[in-house]
Amino acid sequence: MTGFRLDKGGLIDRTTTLNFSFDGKVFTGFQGDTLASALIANNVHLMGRSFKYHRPRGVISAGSSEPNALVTLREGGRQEANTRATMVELYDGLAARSQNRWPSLNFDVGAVNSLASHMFVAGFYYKTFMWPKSFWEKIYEPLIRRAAGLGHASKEADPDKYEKAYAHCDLLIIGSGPTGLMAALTAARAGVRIILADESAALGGSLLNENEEIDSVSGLDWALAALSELRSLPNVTLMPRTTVFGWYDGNVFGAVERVNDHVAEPSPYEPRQRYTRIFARRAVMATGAEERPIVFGGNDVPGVMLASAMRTYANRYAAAAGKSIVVFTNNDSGKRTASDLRRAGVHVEAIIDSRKTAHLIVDVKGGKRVTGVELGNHRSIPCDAVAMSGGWSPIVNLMCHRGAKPLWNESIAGFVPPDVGSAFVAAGSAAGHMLLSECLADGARAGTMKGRVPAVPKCRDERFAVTPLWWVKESTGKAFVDYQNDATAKDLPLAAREGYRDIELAKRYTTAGMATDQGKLGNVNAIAILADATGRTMDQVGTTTFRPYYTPVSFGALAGPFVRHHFQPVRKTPLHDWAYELGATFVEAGLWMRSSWFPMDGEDWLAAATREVLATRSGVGICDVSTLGKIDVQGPDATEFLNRLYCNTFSTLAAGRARYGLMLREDGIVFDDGTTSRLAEDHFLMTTTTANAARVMAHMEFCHQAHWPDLDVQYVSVTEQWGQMAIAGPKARATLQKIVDDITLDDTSFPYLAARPVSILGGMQARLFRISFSGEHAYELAVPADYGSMVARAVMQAGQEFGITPYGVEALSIMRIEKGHVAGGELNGTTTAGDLGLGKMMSTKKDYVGRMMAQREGLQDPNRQCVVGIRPYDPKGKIRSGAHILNKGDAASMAADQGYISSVAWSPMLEMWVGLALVANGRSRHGEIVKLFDGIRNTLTYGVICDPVHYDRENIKLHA
Amino acid sequence: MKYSVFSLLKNTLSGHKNWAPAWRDPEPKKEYDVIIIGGGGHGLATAYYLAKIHGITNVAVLEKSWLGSGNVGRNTTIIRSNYMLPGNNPFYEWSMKLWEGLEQDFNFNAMVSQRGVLNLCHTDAQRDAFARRGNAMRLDGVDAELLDAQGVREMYPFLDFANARFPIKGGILQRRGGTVRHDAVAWGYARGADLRGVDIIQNCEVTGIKTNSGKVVGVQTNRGYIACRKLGLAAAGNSSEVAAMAGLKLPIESHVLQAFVSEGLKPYIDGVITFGAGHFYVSQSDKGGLVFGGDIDGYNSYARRGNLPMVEHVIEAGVAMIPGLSRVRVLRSWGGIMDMSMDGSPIIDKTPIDGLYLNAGWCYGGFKATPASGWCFAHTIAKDEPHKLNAAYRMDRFARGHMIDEKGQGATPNLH
Amino acid sequence: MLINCPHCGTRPIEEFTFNGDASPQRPQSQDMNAWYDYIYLRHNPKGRFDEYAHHSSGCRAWLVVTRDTQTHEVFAAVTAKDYARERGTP
Amino acid sequence: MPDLFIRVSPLSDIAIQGRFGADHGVPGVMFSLPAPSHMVTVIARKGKAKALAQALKNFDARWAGPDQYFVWGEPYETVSGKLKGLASCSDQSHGRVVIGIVGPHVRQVLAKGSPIDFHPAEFPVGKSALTQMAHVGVHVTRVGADAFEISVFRGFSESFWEWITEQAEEFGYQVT
Ligand SMILES: Cc1cc2nc3c(=O)[nH]c(=O)nc-3n(C[C@H](O)[C@H](O)[C@H](O)COP(=O)(O)OP(=O)(O)OC[C@H]3O[C@@H](n4cnc5c(N)ncnc54)[C@H](O)[C@@H]3O)c2cc1C
Ligand SMILES: NC(=O)c1ccc[n+]([C@@H]2O[C@H](COP(=O)([O-])OP(=O)(O)OC[C@H]3O[C@@H](n4cnc5c(N)ncnc54)[C@H](O)[C@@H]3O)[C@@H](O)[C@H]2O)c1
Ligand SMILES: Cc1cc2nc3c(=O)[nH]c(=O)nc-3n(C[C@H](O)[C@H](O)[C@H](O)COP(=O)(O)O)c2cc1C
Ligand SMILES: [Zn+2]
Repeated sequence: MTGFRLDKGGLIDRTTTLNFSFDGKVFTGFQGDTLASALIANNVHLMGRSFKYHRPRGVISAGSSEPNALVTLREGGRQEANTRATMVELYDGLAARSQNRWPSLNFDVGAVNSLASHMFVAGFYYKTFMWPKSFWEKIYEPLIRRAAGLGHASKEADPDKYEKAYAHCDLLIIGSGPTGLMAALTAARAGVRIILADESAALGGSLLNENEEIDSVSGLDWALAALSELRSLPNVTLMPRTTVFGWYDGNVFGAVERVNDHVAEPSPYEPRQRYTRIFARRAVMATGAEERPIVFGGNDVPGVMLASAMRTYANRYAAAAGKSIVVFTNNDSGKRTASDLRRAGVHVEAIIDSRKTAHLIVDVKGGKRVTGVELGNHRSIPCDAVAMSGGWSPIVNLMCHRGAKPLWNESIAGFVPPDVGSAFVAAGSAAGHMLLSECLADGARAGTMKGRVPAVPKCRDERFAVTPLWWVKESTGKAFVDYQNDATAKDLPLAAREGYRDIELAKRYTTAGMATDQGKLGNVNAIAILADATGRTMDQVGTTTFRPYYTPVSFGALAGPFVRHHFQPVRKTPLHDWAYELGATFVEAGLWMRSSWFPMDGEDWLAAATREVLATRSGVGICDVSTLGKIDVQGPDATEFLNRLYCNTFSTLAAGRARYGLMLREDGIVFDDGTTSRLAEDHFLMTTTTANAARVMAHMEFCHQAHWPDLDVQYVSVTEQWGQMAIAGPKARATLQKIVDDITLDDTSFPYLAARPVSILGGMQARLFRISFSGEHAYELAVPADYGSMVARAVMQAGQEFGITPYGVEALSIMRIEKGHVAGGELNGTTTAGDLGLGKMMSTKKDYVGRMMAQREGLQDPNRQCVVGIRPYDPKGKIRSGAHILNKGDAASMAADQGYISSVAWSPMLEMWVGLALVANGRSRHGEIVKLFDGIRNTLTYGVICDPVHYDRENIKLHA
Repeated sequence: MKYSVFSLLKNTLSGHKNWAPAWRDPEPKKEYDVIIIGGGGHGLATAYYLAKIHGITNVAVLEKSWLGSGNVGRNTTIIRSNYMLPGNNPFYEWSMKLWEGLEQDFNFNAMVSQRGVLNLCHTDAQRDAFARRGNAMRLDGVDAELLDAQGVREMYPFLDFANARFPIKGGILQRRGGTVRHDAVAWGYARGADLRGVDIIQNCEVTGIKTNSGKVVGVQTNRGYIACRKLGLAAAGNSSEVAAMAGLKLPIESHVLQAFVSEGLKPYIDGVITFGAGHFYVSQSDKGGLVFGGDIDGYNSYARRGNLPMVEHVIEAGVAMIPGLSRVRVLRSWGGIMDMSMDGSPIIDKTPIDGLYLNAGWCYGGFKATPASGWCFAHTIAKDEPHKLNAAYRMDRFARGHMIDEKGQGATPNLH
Repeated sequence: MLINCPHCGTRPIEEFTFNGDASPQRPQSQDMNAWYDYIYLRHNPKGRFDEYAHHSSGCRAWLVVTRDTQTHEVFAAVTAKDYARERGTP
Repeated sequence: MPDLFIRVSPLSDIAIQGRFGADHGVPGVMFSLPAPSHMVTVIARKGKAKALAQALKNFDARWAGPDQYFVWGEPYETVSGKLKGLASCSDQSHGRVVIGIVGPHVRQVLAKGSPIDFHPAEFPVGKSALTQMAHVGVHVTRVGADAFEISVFRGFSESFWEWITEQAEEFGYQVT
């Protein structure tokens, strides 16, 4: 063997050499390598530093349970921290950096922590850093925070795409080892729809890593044959590089496919990762078993690794972990390891099998690389790597995600999965079967949906027997249970001594099992040591709670394409194009984009809105009001339905007329308002506020279906069918007159609150409503949406001679405040009809939603805050929404609070700031001078309470 | 044993063999003056203040599982006192004041960290609401600042200012808000209460409440009957279940709220940020994990786990707020059972049953309340009448129509 | 969690909006206590539970879903209309 | 109503014809915008569900909820006239935008948005469903072995178009 790359064997493509770098140093590897295997082949073992003591750490595993070999990959928006070197497929140009060290991995100042390590025991933080008080936030905590953490995350946006998807199958098989493959073959041949998912880059599971024999061919060849058969079947979906991260209610599984992490940059058309929700009728957990470390002195020195990992590096990656190996085991896999390594030409110095000798490893020599081991009998053996096997733990995680706890099985010395019913079953080593023949048989059983289980191929079995050895107590060196979090064997008895005896408390006190590997390697050892320290059995101690995610999942995958401006869909009105042409500034209103103001050369929003108001009130303005919810309500019982929904009466509304309606919640608080028009005897058009449109619809559906299922009423949202524009101002009528066909818009033929179909522009069927939010003589014109912009342009044309001006929601809101009309600021989910000055609307003659609870004392209390107008005491002064109102003489305190300002506007008509406020017993306080407390903006001014209607109280303009 | 630099050194030298247990593991006595159901933050704090302030030490805290296994041990650790409606701020501000002296008070480092809580706003209406709230805070003597977009950008330049679906218009900042190490709160109060003679009894589930002619006389537990003169319920998510044992029906629904932690990272987010255009809040733990959460799943639940739709909502909002999170990985998610009340505000009150007291309805805001809740509940139990700080949290407010509904959602618990 | 909508077939909860306990019934009477109970008080059981669910991203029918609040197992789903007709007025 | 006036689809200047995304030879899917026609929401009156279903046999009616349909191709006036007394009708011709999608990868594209299992055994030709994709409510009908028609609220159509075409990029798509 030259160097540490074996001359032959392995599933690597030696014809494709890849260059990569680690901490700036350049190396080469082969296609098929992982970053870890390539580094090992280059004799690099020091790959990281531990969390607390910053101890040098090397790779322990060959898979997703890796706690130590965490690196940072890529740059800028693609920078990704804490990536397991064991799961990174090597690609040309890969640049990896080590973490949690300063200034360098080789020389890390943080390592001084290990000098004080005798003090840094579990729970140490809770007992100190309390004096002097101020020091915690200023000194201690910043230090701790800087020392803690692993890699650095990027603060730039990720240039790559992510996708979400759903998948459906009769049988989901998680894990593609012999068990999974056998299950897949069985089910696929029976013709059911299956998905076979495996987190590894290549399907085949342990058959890719071990020397097995099935059907008198190598395990590998058997797997490849099985896979090509599966690939040929239409009812089979194979998902390599796909981690099933969680099991959820309804047999829904969450999975993430690393579509393009094995290349430097994804194609622009493909996602980096894809998150899939798999709906499985049945699922098989064929996730295999995890080898455990043994807890002994120096078990974290680079060069100490799991025996199965060392075999995998040799067999699958043709990489030798060392030149001279000591094997430390408590089970039969020692022999297998030795023979595999010898076959690979690696010298095995000694096999220390705890079942055969009392002289165990008490310490491992070497700092950044193993140089030898020391046994209990003080004999030391030189070596450059140690293969350890503390037994095997079935990978039960997924099956425990919905609360069931695994059970201890003495004979395999591991926790086996609970029975969670037939929709999700465990098979193979995940179910505790450690022999290949059992795995194949179990896989076939699990893959059989109905009928008898087919025969399975013959195979060679490796013996499996284990005698637990958890912790070499005589260890002289530090013995780690949780590598990444630096939890040592001694921490657990200490936690128990201090009262943290429950495994959950011990976990939190020592942080064992809380690192990025979630204790895949360490938890069972921790449980055993705690059991020993507290004289309990494994079952009595039990496991901590298994939770998603089986391995950590990127935010990007779970967010999918819904990021940045795609976070939520954009909703545009039928008049959007028209407003856009006129240079409107748009504002988000829920999902809608609404035209907010129409700036002319250099105007700011206030100047523009002011001009729009003046033009509207003196001439005519046009505004897009399409976002108001519109609900078509029809049927013989439509009237009755509306009578029950609104607090005021609709049965008395004549066809062709509109009426303002107020809806309460069942608890008596105001829910929503809007005008509803009667188009025909049994046909109404209800309008809602923009904000509540969806909620009102759901409310109607609820009331109808859950309370009054026998009402003969039908309703559907027609919001999107109509482009609707308000045309307001003294010249509104004249403007409209020019576009309506054969109808004169005078007060007799089209009076205030008329609501009728009209024909416009020579034949377009539209609807016209004479209603007003602005307080002007105004109309709302509704036209089929695809004509919206066109009609708006036509109205502009018609109004040109009157100087028609487009106005946006800012001007709209100024005008409604001038008129004292309530809106969002006042309809805030805590106000009653009385508070809004609409108490008279509440009918006493009928039942309606909210009627009873509105009668509660607290909702009738005369001292409730109700809507008033508010103005600055100094007419030139300013008032602001959110300011609180205090009695003139009172000092600032909540006890003296009288209410607050809910809406304000600069009134172009009054040329001063005016607003609406909610003030205790306000209606009887018009004219009172009050203090306006706006401490958050450091102002304290005076204001005058007044009638909410600031402008045209007599409604002369409305009826003009 | 008092925790100090000296005790730490002393024990280090003796190989940490001599640390005394943080609390005893006593057998239940036959009878107690006061029994508290629930060994969570509120129950333990109540016992602590009963002993410390009211000198009532013949007290037992009965916890059905392990100490702090409930919401105190699974929350996102945010503390603040930034409320809007009368009655709330004085209570939460008192809680904040207690937090500020807590560690010295109970001699346990709970890592109280006033890193600042920033709520973002994305519309003018939201800004106005923040102004109203901020002024209410100022009127109550609580610190509050209104930031414009620039002010936010200076604190957190890596939020999405460039390409957001809902632009950040500003925010409201309470600098004295922050985070506290959740488990340590339970442990600190437990240790403090234990030192003062309180029996903390784990793995002791209350299965029945015994009353005699309208008065509480004791509780049935899986460890036998225990008599008491007064009984305080602090069972959070299980409040309805426990109250039902005394024949009470509460204005509460139980819902699951999920929380999340990312892989450990070097310092990334200094304070607490909450998003205003989707439900998302985040801070970074001293260990380096980003601790974050969002809304409850929405369906009634007693299972301490949620489902994927809310996971996606939360993470979509997270990346919308901080695009750089895209490549960060979420490590673990879990759930806790929220006692969602009908107006989003809590209840600390006597009940129609003599000697029975109720502490419930915390929704997802009860961790920050822990000290004041314990303090007020202890007072209410000891004096048999509410303190003025919890005077607004009466049970009859719903019947009388005096709801404290900060969100204006009405009697719809899953919207609070 | 999957719900079998009588109109749409099996759909995941992301298509539904929940609205709590379905057992309280809107009182016909004017009795304030009955109303207070209906609006504010909940049995909030641990276990089997009838719950209003709106298929808001599907057929828009309100359903009553019978579900275990501890295991989240879904036993049945009927339309709110049938549920209401079934039990009649109080 | 006869279209005297030119209807402007919100996608008119966004759905550009041509070939986009990856190029693996034949496009994975093809998108089309079926010419704007008529669509009427039809909801059965109480007790008239069966009669309505019967009457609708002579229409292109697609299930759209309990006792509710979208009737395609005939104007509101005609439909409501013919169904008088049986159903309440509301014109949605302008309220919804229809997108046609066809091709070998159509199921994969739809699976990126909707939780519905579109396997032919579960979702045969002629079946309609209401569901959501990318936070948008959609009505989907299978009109062929690998052909579907999807309609969304007009206001969302632009966002939805951006999303669904992006989902097709990996297969390559054609807009006709
Ligand atoms: C995910 C999540 C995030 C949160 N985030 C925050 C936040 O950021 N800020 C904030 O202020 N609040 C937050 N909260 C809310 C806060 O955690 C709770 O309101 C608060 O902890 C409840 O009080 P507690 O600590 O006493 O409850 P718990 O810790 O739940 O205590 C109740 C105890 O009662 C026990 N019990 C129940 N029934 C019985 C019985 N029959 N017999 C004996 N014992 C019983 C339970 O086992 C439990 O230990 C969050 C909650 C969750 C779940
Ligand atoms: N040497 C020993 O002592 C020993 C001990 C135990 C097992 N074994 C052998 O190991 C083999 C076990 O076969 P098997 O098929 O049961 O398991 P396996 O280990 O061969 O395959 C399990 C597969 O599941 C995948 N996986 C695990 N969790 C996953 C997740 N959440 N998402 C996606 N993929 C996931 C893994 O990547 C792996 O490829 C048998 O041959 C058995 O004899 C040997
Ligand atoms: C503030 C906070 C920080 C956490 N940090 C971690 C962590 O770093 N690693 C970890 O594995 N779990 C962490 N957790 C989650 C806990 O492991 C555990 O999941 C949670 O307390 C709920 O308990 P349960 O999962 O046992 O039910 C954290 C929890 C909280 C509340
Ligand atoms: Zn449905």
